[in-house]
Amino acid sequence: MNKIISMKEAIQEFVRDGATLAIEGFTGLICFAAAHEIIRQGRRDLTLCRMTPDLIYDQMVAAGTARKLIFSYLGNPGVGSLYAIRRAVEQGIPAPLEIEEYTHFGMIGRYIAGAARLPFFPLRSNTGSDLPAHNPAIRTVQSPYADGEVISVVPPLNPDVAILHAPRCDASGNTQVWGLVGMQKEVAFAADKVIVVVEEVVDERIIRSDPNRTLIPGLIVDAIVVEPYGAHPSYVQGYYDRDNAFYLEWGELSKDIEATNRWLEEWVYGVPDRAAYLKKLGEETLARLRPGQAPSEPVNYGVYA
Amino acid sequence: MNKIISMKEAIQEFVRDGATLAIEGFTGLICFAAAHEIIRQGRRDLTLCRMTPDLIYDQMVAAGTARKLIFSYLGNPGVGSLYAIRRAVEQGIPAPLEIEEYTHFGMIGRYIAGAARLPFFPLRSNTGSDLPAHNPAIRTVQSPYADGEVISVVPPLNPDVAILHAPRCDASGNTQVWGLVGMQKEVAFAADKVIVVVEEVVDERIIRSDPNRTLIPGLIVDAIVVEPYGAHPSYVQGYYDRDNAFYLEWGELSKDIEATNRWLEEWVYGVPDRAAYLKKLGEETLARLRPGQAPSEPVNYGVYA
Amino acid sequence: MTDHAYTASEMMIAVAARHLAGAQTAFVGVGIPNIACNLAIRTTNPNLALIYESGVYGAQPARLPLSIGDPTLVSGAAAVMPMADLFMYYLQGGLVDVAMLGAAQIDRFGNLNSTIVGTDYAHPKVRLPGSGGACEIAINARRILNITRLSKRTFVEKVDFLTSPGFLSGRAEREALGMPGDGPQAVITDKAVLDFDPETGEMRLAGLYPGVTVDDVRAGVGWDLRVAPELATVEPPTPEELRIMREELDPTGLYRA
Amino acid sequence: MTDHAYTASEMMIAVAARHLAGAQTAFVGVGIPNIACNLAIRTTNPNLALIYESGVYGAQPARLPLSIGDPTLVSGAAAVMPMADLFMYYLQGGLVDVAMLGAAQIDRFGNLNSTIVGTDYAHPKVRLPGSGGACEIAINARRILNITRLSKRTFVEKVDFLTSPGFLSGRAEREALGMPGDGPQAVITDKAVLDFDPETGEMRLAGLYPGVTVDDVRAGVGWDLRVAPELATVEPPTPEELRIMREELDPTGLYRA
Repeated sequence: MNKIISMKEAIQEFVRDGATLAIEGFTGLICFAAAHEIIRQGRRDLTLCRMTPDLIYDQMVAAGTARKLIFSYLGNPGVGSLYAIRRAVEQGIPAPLEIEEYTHFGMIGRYIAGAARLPFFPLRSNTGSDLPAHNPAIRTVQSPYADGEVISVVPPLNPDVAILHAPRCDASGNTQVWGLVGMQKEVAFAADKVIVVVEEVVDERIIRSDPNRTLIPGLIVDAIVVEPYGAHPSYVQGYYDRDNAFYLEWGELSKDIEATNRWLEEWVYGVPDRAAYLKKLGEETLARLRPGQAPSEPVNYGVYA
Repeated sequence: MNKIISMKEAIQEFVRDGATLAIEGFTGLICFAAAHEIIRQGRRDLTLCRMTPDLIYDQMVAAGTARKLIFSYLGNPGVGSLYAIRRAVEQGIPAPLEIEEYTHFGMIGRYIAGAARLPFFPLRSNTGSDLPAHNPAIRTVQSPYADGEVISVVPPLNPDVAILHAPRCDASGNTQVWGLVGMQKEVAFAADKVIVVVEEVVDERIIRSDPNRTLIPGLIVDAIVVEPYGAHPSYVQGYYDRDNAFYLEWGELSKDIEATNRWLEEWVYGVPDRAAYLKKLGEETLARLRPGQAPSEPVNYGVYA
Repeated sequence: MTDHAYTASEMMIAVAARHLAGAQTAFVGVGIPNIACNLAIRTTNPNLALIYESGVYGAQPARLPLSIGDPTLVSGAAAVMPMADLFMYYLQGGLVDVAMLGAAQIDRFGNLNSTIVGTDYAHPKVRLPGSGGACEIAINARRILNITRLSKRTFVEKVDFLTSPGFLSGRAEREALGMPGDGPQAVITDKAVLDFDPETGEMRLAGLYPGVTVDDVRAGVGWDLRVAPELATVEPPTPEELRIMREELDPTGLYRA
Repeated sequence: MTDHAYTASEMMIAVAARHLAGAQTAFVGVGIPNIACNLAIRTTNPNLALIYESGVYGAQPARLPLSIGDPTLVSGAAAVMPMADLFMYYLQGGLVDVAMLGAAQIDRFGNLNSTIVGTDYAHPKVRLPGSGGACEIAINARRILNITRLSKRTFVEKVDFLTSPGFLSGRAEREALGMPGDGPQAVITDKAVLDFDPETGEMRLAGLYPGVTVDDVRAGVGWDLRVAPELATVEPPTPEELRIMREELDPTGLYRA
């Protein structure tokens, strides 16, 4: 069975209106290519899950794809606010946005519980905070051991679809990640359907030369999309840098609703696919983002015949 | 601060009579060198924790070091029984051995809870089994969510000392593992003191060339012992093979208490340290166990300056 | 032994391999289950993915492993992971279709004992290995195959110690506890295949091996074994199955006896 | 600015670095906390190990990172791990000695608000980023340093929304909840250092920067700020501290203003 399909096909087949969707990746490995295709295909009423909604969900909310946001940190990392999401939350523009808010560790616990089919995950957080009063899904459990401690718990989160960017996988979807691995593994196991978007598909032999580096097994991967630079303006360790200039630029332009819409018009609706986006971005920008070589030292797995 | 000390010093300083000790490693990375030194130093009344007590604890129990065993699978993997432990449990020879028994997942949950300072860890196991009736530490918690499901829980396990074998670390104790990683990470974080025993100490530059491969940070490592072949007759992926012949041999000789004691006399008490053990084992055996080369393909981390 | 003769082990392996048809993943131990999985990959189920308790997915072993932690399972595998991931995300996460379990005792409702012989836990007649991962496998894997030779010592009305739940006192009890897996599917023995009544969950004789009678089977079972309404005859290993086992999977005959 | 002059930011960074003396590990964000940690490594605490929320231990960044997820933090680090490990084993596991937190509001007992301005959660005047990891950091890290400029908008008697617990209504309440960390230790501002009464947990003026009066500080605090019995004067940045900041840590002056 060939799992490798185009981004257009992947979004058409797996992301339905009203779906609960997680495009994860902490600072890096954020699949903007998928978000832009979802916007182009006009998806509506999505429930968007991410620890850090980042620019990717700011753009998706600005484009009207979302009904609800499940998150733990609503900022433009290192820059400031996410203005499109703030407009939706504060003023209902372009539409009201329901929010369900956790702490980082709370979101992590939700993904772990979802991946491990646990009814809840216990964690030392939330206690003393006002958050549980505004989110009834954050509850407590009493320890059955001597101290009888009361500990905070969060419920499982099982997205309908997870879209996860990664540097490389083989044709079966065995996916390897280095650099910040964030919550990619836990989200993949928690989701019903998994789309892996990679910089490159490599020979199975390369993946199998280092099985400890495989983070997501092909077993749970439903589709593979090959989309080089698909995480821009976020980054892929060793492939390209974070486009910090764009994060700063978005921090300014997104303050203005017209400028935001013009940007979407030009960079999302105005291009048919990622290849066209990259062409428009230009080789100069891509060259600026290309890092030098810092190869890992190999290890010996040994031949045991 | 120099963390690199001899095995003799490490055991003298960190393993006290009556201590709760975990020498972990699933099939591979089992530090027999440490066990033999503990036997030689005459430690008594230890509480020994391991998912699979394996030959290492069979030998330690035969030598009278243990008061109690916390475990989940009491077998000689692929071979049969652990006869010394059976003698202790069934007949109190050489001394009665208290046992505290879990399932594999139960032991894993205990280490995770210990490492994460959780009062308990929930898991879908134990239900319907007779084990909870014989181990009051296995309890239940009711989910505070809609289904009100009752789920099994286990309490944290925090050994006083963990001794963990690994292929390599740097002088700070940043330790990298490939092959079966078992529970090495969770045990390390759960223990008060951590001794890492490695095949080789490598330059910090090698470790830092591949930070995703670091399983145990130097931050929690109290001592480093350099002991090549220190896991024999278990194995270290890429360094040497499991000595299956010895596992089979022990399966026979350990049936007889005299033969067991003779073996201890010859191979543990009769040698001053691991170097002498290896010399006695002979180059022919070591050569037989040496695998061929199967190097991992390198990845690029990138220079971001 | 002529070319057409076969051993009880070979029959058990062939039957087990046929039971793996259609499964996406198998949770596998070494020995007979390992050979059965690899026979299935070469016959009934080329896409079967093997998951080892030691934390290996998609192994391509270069030799027959002695233990589930053999380094030959690691080299060239698709993924190697912490055991915590294996138990939490693969097994409890519901990704294991079939698991094969053995035991010292199995009872009328497929409950397994691998903990003690005798009824005094503190002073057992024989101390067995205990659960290992068997209890959570029995609870979480979609279906369980048992591979066990018939004997009244093994097939007992009630296990001395319930290590790994089958249907407990019957399907109703297992269902009431909401266990994720469907429980035992079949017991593959050296004389017959046993299955479980779809209503009650009681073990019953489902298929006889060539030349075996109902009484032969009952002689190895410690309770009054019922017979399924449609008692089948199980086909012996085909020449091709035998060839693969003998030439490729177990050339030294370690598991043939 | 002459050689001996220094900015408020430089003073805050120097003071924060001094507070890191003796810590084994710091949980660190970008910006001023990042520079403070790196100044500490070059002055008061050469062995300080940095832990980033993004899952990096022992980073050796080749450039000043814009975010805690900057790829320059990964290349050459001692360890990079899943965020689950970071939160479970490092933070909740008790391995973080000091963490630096900022907030839009901080109250009399060191409680922090980074969630909303206004009191209606569903319709906030300003929607702030929320907790991120701040709530669990405030609960689990051994001690918390706040780095915040004085202003009545920020230093409020009671936070609009309690995102991250300080001493709640006082030390007794925090202690009753059995939180692993000891809570806020100091608030480093642009005019003074504030600490917390060892009995009550109430914030108080502990040290004045050169040329600042008690009234100057009180003008930036939204309640009647108490003064510690022994009010210290905080030393300005040394020439060496200034040199390191200006030449090595922030050569472009991004965080000098």
